[in-house]
Amino acid sequence: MKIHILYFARLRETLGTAKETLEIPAPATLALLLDTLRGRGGMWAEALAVGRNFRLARNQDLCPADTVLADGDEVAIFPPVTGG
Amino acid sequence: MKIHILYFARLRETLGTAKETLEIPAPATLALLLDTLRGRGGMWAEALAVGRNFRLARNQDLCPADTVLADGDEVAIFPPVTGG
Amino acid sequence: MTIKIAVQAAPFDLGAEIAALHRDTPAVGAVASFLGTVRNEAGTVSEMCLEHYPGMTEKALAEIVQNAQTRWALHSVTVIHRIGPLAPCDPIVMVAVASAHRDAAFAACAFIMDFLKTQAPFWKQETTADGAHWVDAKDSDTGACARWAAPDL
Amino acid sequence: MTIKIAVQAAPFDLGAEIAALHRDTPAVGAVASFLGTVRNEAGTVSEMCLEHYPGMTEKALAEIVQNAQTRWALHSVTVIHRIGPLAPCDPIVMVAVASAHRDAAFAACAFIMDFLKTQAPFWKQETTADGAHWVDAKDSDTGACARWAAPDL
Repeated sequence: MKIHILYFARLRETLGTAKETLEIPAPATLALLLDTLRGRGGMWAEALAVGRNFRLARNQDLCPADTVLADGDEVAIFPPVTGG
Repeated sequence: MKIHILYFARLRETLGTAKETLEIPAPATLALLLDTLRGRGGMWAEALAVGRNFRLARNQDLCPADTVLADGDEVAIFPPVTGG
Repeated sequence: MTIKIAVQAAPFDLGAEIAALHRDTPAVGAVASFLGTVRNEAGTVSEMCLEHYPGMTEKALAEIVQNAQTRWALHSVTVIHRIGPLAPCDPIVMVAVASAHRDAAFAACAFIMDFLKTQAPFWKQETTADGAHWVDAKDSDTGACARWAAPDL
Repeated sequence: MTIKIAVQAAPFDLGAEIAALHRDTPAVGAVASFLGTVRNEAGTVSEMCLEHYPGMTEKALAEIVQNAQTRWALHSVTVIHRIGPLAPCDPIVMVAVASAHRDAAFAACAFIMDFLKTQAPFWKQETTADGAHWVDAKDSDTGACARWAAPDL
């Protein structure tokens, strides 16, 4: 299935990517998607390492890593927010 | 000693007086001044009866009835405030 | 700290007052403000008249603001209370508090309003079809002050 | 309830936004508001740039306002958050809440700010003489949300 991924702020800069579309086998959770990204090594493994402080959203809602993904989902990965 | 007394809002209307200057013997507390006013009877005795809900200020500071007065003091008697 | 306190019949410009608290003031990151207006839910009030105790009002407001200042790190505070005849929806009072951070600004603004409601000598008289009547004080306002008495806030 | 939510580069007029919440609205007696500005206490910040997640920002803000609405009797709420490059002292965000009484207005305004700070996808980047750097999230902001979790408020 196709997952659209967005990166924001410091994470976007660290990874050098603002967005991409990834084809991953269904079924899959956000945790599995993160594993796939970490598999790229380098900054990907480091910035997305387990225990690093980042947030996840699925279809524009904050959600935990065990959230199940569906084809066409928009996933966003970003640092803790600092607006206001 | 001379005490300047001010009345506000509903109390001013009830008593039909906005201000007056009273000569009372020193020493005196606010409570004693109130007794003097109650001694006039009628609305004075009723509106200023012990237990009625009114506030006292001496020289523009809220204060309790046992406050000691000095010559030339400004005393104000008024209902609970309702601004804001 | 800069303090502005005014008791006036004229309207105030809340936006301009708030702007004055943060414009060219890089130490300020937060301005909390309150606007109180003449409520008329039942549609029965034709006029609201504010009586006050000249001299004591300004003094009471200044003391309330000074008490807020001892509790929180505030940069500036503006309190304006109107007097005289007002119409439904008219602004009655504004309190604006500027601070580095929002928690101090919010708390001080609520604190000032709570004490203004119970300690500043203003009295409201409403006019309806039945005539003019004095508004009664609310027990909830006295209760609102009690929460600030807790030693650790 | 009337809700206005905007995410925009342009400045906003806080006074006009607050006036819109109470003008010709006799059910409103209280408007609590908050203004967040670009702080620069040390004088080192030359610019502040706000990045956001288009689409999710509006959605997150709408959810926060709806959650406030379930807790308090609110008449109207306006939330405006700016994005893009800002200068020190510039307004970043405003929240204004109109209600019949001040306790609901104050509480809802603080509630919305607390959740905006931790759940709405905005990120600040400061520029100083050293270059641009992302502002770190504050633990105190996460803590501020926790107080709203208490069952009896």
